[in-house]
Formats: sequence, C-alpha cells, structure tokens
Amino acid sequence: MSIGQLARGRTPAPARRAAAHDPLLIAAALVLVAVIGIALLGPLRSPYDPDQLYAGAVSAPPSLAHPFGTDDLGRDVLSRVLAGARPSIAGPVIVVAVSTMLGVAVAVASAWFGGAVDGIASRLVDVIFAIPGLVLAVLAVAMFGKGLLAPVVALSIAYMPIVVRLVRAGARAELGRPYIAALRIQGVGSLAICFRHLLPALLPTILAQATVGFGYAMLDIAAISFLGLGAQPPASDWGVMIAGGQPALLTGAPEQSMFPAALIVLTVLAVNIVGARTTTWAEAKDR
Amino acid sequence: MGGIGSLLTEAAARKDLPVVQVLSLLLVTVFVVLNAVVDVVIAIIDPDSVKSRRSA
Amino acid sequence: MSANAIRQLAAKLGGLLLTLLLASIAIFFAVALTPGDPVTALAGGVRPTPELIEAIRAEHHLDDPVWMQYLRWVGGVLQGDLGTSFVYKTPVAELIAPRIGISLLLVAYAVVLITVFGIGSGILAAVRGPRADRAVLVGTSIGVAMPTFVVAILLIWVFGRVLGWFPVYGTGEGLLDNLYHLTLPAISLAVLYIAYMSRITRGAIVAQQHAEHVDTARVRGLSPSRIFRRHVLLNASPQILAVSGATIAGLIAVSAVA
Amino acid sequence: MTTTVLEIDGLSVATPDGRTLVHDCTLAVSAGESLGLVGESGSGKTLSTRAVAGLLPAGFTTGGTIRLAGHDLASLPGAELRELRATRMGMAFQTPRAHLNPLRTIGDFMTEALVALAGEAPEAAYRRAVDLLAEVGIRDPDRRMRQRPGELSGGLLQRVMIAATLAMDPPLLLADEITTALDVTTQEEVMAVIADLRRHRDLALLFITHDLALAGAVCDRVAVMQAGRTVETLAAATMREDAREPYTRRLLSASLPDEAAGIRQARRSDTVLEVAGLRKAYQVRAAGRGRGREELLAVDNVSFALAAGGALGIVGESGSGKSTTARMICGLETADGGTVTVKHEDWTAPARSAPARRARARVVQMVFQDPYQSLDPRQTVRSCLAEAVAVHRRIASRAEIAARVDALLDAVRLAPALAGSRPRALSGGQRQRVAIARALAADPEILVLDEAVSALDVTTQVEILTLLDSIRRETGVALLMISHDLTTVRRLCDHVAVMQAGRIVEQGPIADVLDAPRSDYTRTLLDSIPRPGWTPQRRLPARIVTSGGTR
Repeated sequence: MSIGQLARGRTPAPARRAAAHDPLLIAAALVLVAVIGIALLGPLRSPYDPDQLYAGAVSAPPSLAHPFGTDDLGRDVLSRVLAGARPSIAGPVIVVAVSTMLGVAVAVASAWFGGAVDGIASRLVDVIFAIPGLVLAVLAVAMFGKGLLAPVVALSIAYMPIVVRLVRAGARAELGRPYIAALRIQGVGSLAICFRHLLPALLPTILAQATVGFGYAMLDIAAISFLGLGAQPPASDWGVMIAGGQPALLTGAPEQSMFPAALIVLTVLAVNIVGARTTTWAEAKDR
Repeated sequence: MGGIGSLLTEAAARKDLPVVQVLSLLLVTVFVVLNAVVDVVIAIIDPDSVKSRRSA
Repeated sequence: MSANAIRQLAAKLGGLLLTLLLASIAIFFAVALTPGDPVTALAGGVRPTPELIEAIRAEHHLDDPVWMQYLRWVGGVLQGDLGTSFVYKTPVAELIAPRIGISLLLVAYAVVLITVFGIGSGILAAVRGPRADRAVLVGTSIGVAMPTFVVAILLIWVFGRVLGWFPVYGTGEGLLDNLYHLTLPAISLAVLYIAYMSRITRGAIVAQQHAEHVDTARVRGLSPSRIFRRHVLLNASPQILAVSGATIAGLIAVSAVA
Repeated sequence: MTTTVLEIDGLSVATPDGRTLVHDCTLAVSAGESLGLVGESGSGKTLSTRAVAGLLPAGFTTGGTIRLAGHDLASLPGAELRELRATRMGMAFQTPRAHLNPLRTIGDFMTEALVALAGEAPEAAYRRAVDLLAEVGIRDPDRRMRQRPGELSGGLLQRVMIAATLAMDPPLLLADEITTALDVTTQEEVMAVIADLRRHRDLALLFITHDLALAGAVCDRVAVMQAGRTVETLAAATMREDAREPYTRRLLSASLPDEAAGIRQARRSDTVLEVAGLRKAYQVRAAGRGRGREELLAVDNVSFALAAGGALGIVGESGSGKSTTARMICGLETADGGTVTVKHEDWTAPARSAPARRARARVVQMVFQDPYQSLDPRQTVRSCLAEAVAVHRRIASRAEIAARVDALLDAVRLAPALAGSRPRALSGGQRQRVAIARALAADPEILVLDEAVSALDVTTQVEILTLLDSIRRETGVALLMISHDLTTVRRLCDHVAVMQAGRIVEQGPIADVLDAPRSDYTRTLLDSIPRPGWTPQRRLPARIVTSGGTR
C-alpha cells in the first residue's frame, strides 16, 4: 500500500450507508426528484392554465390565489414555472444524451483503432472544439430559425469534443492495461471486451462529464431562450420567463424572474452535487 | 449592451447571414489563436509537455 | 531556441491554420446550405421581379459554384472586406467597428476579475485549511450553477435598483465612466468563470502539494513559502494556464452572445 | 568513541482514523556506520523513515522518540526542526524521477538549498554543485546542470539525488529503496558510489530496502521489520548463523538460497515453441538535434526453442527486448521479421479473428508482471475465471463452469472463500494466483510468465515459484519465463537465454550458463548480484549503452 493510499484512509464505506450520512446529497437528490416530478406531472397539477390571462391581476405580488404572483400579462407564475419545467429540462437532457453517445462512440473507436481513425477523429474534434458552443448555437438559429430545435442540435455537437477528449484519454489508458491484453490472449471478442470491461471502466468518467455537461447545457439553453433565440414567447420556458420578467424587475416585482431563475440554479446545483458524489463513489469502488 | 453581443443575436434573429458568418469566424479565430498562445507559454514553462499534450 | 522547439512551433502553427481553414469552411458551407433563398433576403422584403433576381444573383455571384463563392468570401475577409449586411445594407465591418471596443473592454475587465478572484480563491482554498476550503467550495458550487444572465439581473436588481450604486444601462463616456458602467456586466460575465477557475486552481495546487518532488524539497529544509512558490505554484501553473486560456476564449464567445 | 547520529526508540505511527501501522520501531545508527532496515511491503519501514524525515501525511501521529544528532525531534519548534534536518541528514528516494521537480534544471535543484539555506553566492553554489556531481561519478557535470530531469536516465537521476543530499555535508544519509527501480548493473553503480562516499566522508547510512541480500551485502548491521515492529537486529556478516526469529529465517532462505540446490537438470523432449531470427524495430524520433526518425531494434535476430514441459528463462535488463519477444509470441505485437513456430504451425502473424485467438489461447497463455493491473478491478475472482472458462467452452452449463472455476482455484491453492472477492481485497500473491488460474483456464501447453513474480515480496515470490513448478510437473505445461532476476530464473528454469540490447548473447542449460558463463555480459550480470562479501564495482566505461544508459 502506498503512502498516498494510506493518507486517503480506510476504504470507503458502502455507498448506501455513506449516502445516508450525507445531508447535502439527500437534499440534492430530493430537489432532482422534485424537478423531474414537476417535469413529468407538473402541467397536470398546475392550479391555472399557464397561458390564461387574468386581467384582474397584472404583475400581482405573491398571494394565496397566486403563490408566485402573476406576470405582466396577468398569467399565473406558478403555473408557468410548472409548465416550463418540461422544455427547460428536456433540452439539456437531449444535449447530454446525444453528445455523450456520439462522443463515447467516437472516443472508443479512436482509442481502439488508433492510426488513421484516431487522426481523423482528432482533427474533426479539434475543429468542432474551436467553435464555442454558444456561437454554434447562434449560427444554427441563423440557419434554421428561432426555436429550441436548432440550439439543441448545435449544442449536442458542440459538447461532443470534450466528451471525446476525456473518454479517449481514459480509454487509451484502460486499453493499455495488461488485463485487456490478458482478455485478448484468452480469445475474448472485441465487442465483449468493449461492453463488459472497457465501458464499465469508463463509466465514472462518462458520468462525471454528463452531469457537468448537463449543467452547462441548461445554462446555455436558458441563455439562448433568454436572448429570444430559443423557445419563443408565449412559451413558458424558464429562460423566456426570466427575460419576460425583466421589466417588472426594475419596477419592483422581482419574483417573476426570480422563481424561474432560482429553479435553474437549484436544478444545476443539485445535478452537480449528485454527479460529483456518484463519481467519487464509482471511482472508490473501482480502485 | 451595445457590444458585439447584441449585434450577433440580432443578426441571428433576423437571419442576417453575412454578419453571423463574419462574427462566428472572428470568434473562432480569437478562440483558436488564444489557445495556441497559451500552449506556447506552457511549452516555455514546461518543455516536456509538448510531446504529451496532444495525446491528452 | 533549439531546432526541436522551432519544429514544434511550426507544427503548432500549421495545426492552427488547418483548424481555422476547416472551421471557416464549416461556417461558410453551413450558411450557404441554409434552407431558403438568400435572394429573398437580399431583395429586402420586396417581392422580387425576375429581373431583380437576375441582378441580385449576378451582383452576389450566386450562380458560381459554392466553392468559388467560398474562395471569394475568404479572400474578401482576408483583405478586410467582410461583406454586406442583408438587413442594414451596410458593410459588416462598419457594423462591427464601433462595437468592438466596448466588447474588448468588457472582456478585459472580466478577465482581470477572473484572474484575481478565481485564482486567488483557488489558492486560498488549497492552502488556508479545511474551513476556507469548504467556504470556497460552497461559493464555487453555487457559482458554476448560475447562468450569466441570472447573475446579471440579480446584480441589476440589487445594485442597480435596490441600492442604486451602479448604472444599469448605457456604456458611459470616457474610459473611467465606461468601466463604471461595465462593472455589473463584467461581474455577471465573470462569476461562472471565477468559480470554474477557482476549482481548477485548487485542484492543480493540491495535486502538486502531494507530488513526490515536494517531499524532496521539504526534507531539504526549504521554507514552506519557498516550496509553495517555486515547487507547488510553478508546477501547477501549466494546468492553470491551459484552463485559463480556454476560459478566456470561451468568455469572449459568451460575451458576444449574452 | 562513536557518537549516535540517529536513535529511534519505541516509535509508533498511527493514521488519522486511529489505526496503528508502526508499533515499535527501535534502532540506532552510529557515525560512519551503515544499518540496513529490511522488511516486506507493509512492514512499516517506509513510514518509520518518513517519520524521521518529517514526511508523514497530514494527520498522522507518532509516539516514542526520535533523536537526530542528539536532539529529540519532538521537542524542537518548526523552524529549528527544519534546520536540523536540513543540516544533519540527507534523504534519497526510490523514484528519483518523481522526486525531482520536472520543470527545474538539475542546476536549480543542486544549488537551491545552498543558496536559500546556506546563503552561498550563486557562483560559489554552482561550483560546489559541479564538484558534488563529479564526486558521485557524473561525467560532464556542466552539461547535466543545464538539463532537466526528463533528459536523464534513472541511474543518473539517482546519483544526482545522492549528490544533492551531500550539499550540506550531513553526517547521515537516509536511503529509501534507492535501487529498487534500477537494473542490477545500475544498482551496482549506485551502490559503488555510496560505498565511495562512505569511505571518504565517514557518512552514516540508514539503508531501507525490501532486499535482504542487498542489505546484507552493503551494510554493517541489518534490522528486520515485520508488521510494524523491529523484530531483530543482526550483524550482516553473520546473520545467517545468528538469526533467531522465524520470520528472519524465512526471509533469509527466500533471499539467499543455497546456490547448488537451485540447479535443475535439463530435459530433452519435443519442441513445442521455436523462435527463429525474430526481429522487431520501433520508429523513434532521432536523438539530439538530428532530423527525422531512426529505427530502434528492440529485438534483433532472436532464436530459441522451448521443449514441451520444459522451462526456459529469458533474462535481461530493461530495454533488452525480452518483454517484446514475449509479446510477439503471444500475438500482442507483430514481428517485423523471423518466425514463431508453435507445434509446427507458423504463428508469426497475430491471429486476426476471435475464434483464431481462442484456438491459440488453448496453446499459449500469459501471466503479467503486475497482478493488480492484469485483473479487471470490477470483476470478482469467480466472474473473472468464469469468463475465461466460458470463452473456451461455449456450450458449457452454468454448473459445469462453476465446477471448473472451483477446480482452477484449487489448482492455484486459493481458498474457495475468496471467489467472491474483488482484486482490491486480495494480497499481491493472491492476485497473482488468480492471474495464473485464469491462464490455466484454457489448459494451455505453454505459459509465458512476463516478470510474473518481480512485483511481489520475496517470500511470496518463493511461494508463487513453487506453485508454478508444481503446476508444471502436474500438467506438463512448458514455461517461458521473462525476468530481470537471475535468482528467480535459477529457481524455476532448466534452460536460460541472456538478452542484451535486443540480442541473445548466450543461451544453454542453466548450469552451464550461470556457473560457467562465456559472455562478458553474463559475467557482469552475475557479478552485480548482491551477496555476502560483495564489493560493488563501478563499471561505467564497460557498459554498453542501453535505454537505461546515458542519453
């Protein structure tokens, strides 16, 4: 046992027991469950129609009737926040899913075959990497018009290089280890090595990157909607709502922007915490 | 804000393609050149890094 | 500089140019293949007559093969001809020129904030014991979850409206007034990156603190401050630099959009 | 009258979570004396040394006393403690490459303490550093001063590190496994340097090592540590006779075997593996200022034969091409020339398809050096073995596979209770047994052992070698053993081939080669093995440049 391992102390307790003693993790998990719950069921349970105008209550402060108040057109903010969960969560989820799947496939192919495949993939990744995600998203909007589809597709591509770089480095290190050579000498097939040994080994890396990516995707998509290039009013996307609440902010009704903003921050925070803990745990398990 | 930002978003919203093209290219150039400059600075601090960085 | 270093520099430069070339092709062709006829946009809202269409096509060389158009575009850009806006009908260069100064100032301001507070808090977290570490961790956790525009409206609300310390719109006259007006935007731009840089800095320093060569320095009796400066910070700097390069570059992109 | 420069009395070391890893370390080193501190991994020798040097990880606590040059370390405030250590002791480490700052030049490293602590002028410090480098036998010290650690070989770096410890003229040198990562001939160089320094400077030495034979050969006395305690301290010259503790005796018999007993009779029978004119070249960037690429011949015209049921050892230092040869035989590398013939079939080209690899797997298997790296850390012992079994018997039922796994565990003398464990929970020896069991799953006729015991403690090495020998006798599997260690080869093999710089310099029955070597290189290798009465020699001029040599 090396000094480093000694310094890290005893082998970590089983995950379930460790999690029970980690209030932050529990809180983050609860937030996530709540947000996902809202995204799945929220619209069904919302107190009002999110697009219904209530002329009697324009920019009203929170009250019993409207717990989060109403916006400048007299729409119920709570209902809109609930309705906005689905588009606000779905975008980042798609971005992360697509970029991770593409990225892992390219990375594993690069590491596995090396040579020309690796060279071409690396060059491609370099080029994509040179175009910042937001710029690519704006370019996509210019091409295909406003809406969520173009930015989501653009970000899925823009987030791929970072996945490729991380996973490729991990895969190369893993493939260089003797146990892979031992499996090959046994005559174990390439696909079996890939799915039974290589991918599980890379899972902590992939997971960590996916959660970080989710945070950034959520921020980027919200920014695009906020700028008016993504989801279009009257949609109740959180980014759009924050933008819509801006004038009220200056006239003294901050809650129209604050509630959706708080939800974005909370969601990203919760995903980051859960991701970080899961990764530490997965790494400890492998060591 | 009166900077490049508002110009680019507005151009994208109005499909002003020449503006979007040029601004994208400008940003990409800045991005690439800046990263290259940093690479050179790092190579001066740590000459051994040059060989390994590409594979990282 | 050794021949080896020059060769590596040349290779680096070649890679840079190739990347730029490929990126410019990607950008141009993406736009060229955009659905919808550019003629409609060029005609500027009027329903174009066949003669007008002909004229526009000829003027903008739209009948040439796409790669010819690409070469003409790149050639123009290299010579400072950035093309003409569809919307304003003015040269793009004239649109950009008056705005680029304020954007650069904003980015520079944010970079200073990121360097000072990002790297500073990262060092603090790494060397000032568990309590400072925890405090910085909490701060950065929230920081990386804050969208730029949310920070912006928070700041506008608190400092602009509630406290009234900073202007919330306009860019002001003269450099000092510019900076004053840019304070809130620069902070909003910087928060996420401060949090990110702080984490990277802390990680790089902690990794170096545990490096074996630091044991050698300690056993030789060198003072802790000297070990920190000449063995920990110096060795952590390539990693910090690498990330700050990408960060600043990314910041420029964000500032251009948000 | 001799003064005691270091005295450790009843030292204990505990982790932050309260585990005591060192219980009672007691030893003393007098001026000019050399004491070997010997123990296997986990015995606490490194932690005890780090306690002396002040390098315990944060939160570790110590008990007992450490007196350095008469001062109790526990009683001194931080700055004085630092100064005491800086002037009264020097320390060299196992991995010089990791222990030198990679971004600073050798010159920076050599002069830093002189300028910062002794307050010497930079020019004077530079001259002194050059003298020190010359003293440890480094030629062209001015050039070395400008280089960075990445440009020097491990042996050179270790000498740089030793030279640097001398900067403040300390009376004591702590040497923590300083030769473990080096080839035997380089080890001899470094030990010769240390011997010279001790003669000229009256330097006391605390020599920490896992290698009892080495400690016995270079030290006056040897302290043996086991499970956090110093169990006994012996005079090196008479330790074989004086040892009382059973643990010490076990270590002694594992480290210094009776030479005659190890020699085995060569058997002649059918050839199962034949290698002829094997060649492998790597393209490397040309050294120095030159442009373009040059070829490095890793394996150059290598030929040998392995008899069915026989045991052939291939011996060489790092970079000699022995592992590359093994990897070509197993199909992990492609040969650039020559042939590999297994059971009269041409195996030179690696098998492309999985079925072809499986067919070959039933003939040749391999065991790797690092048993931790060669097992998937996520797999339990059972699932690892079951996977290997299932690959070869595709239709076998679950019960049949389980039965076969149990049989394999039994074959490598592993308790069935360990089947559910992951590699992390196993000891090094247990892991290597699992790796051997996995290799046996295919019922191979040839087992290639690539440094298969060199990462293990000596007592464990003997266990694994005994196991391999009995497996060979029971199953008739032929062994091809790649090793840098002549002693282990002697224990297991009947034939041996000695490789240097890609070529076989000598081969034949083991008794002929080891007892009557014909090549100079074999003789050098044999002479550099530490043994009682050994005097390490400086052989630098005679050394042929290998990858471990000067660059």
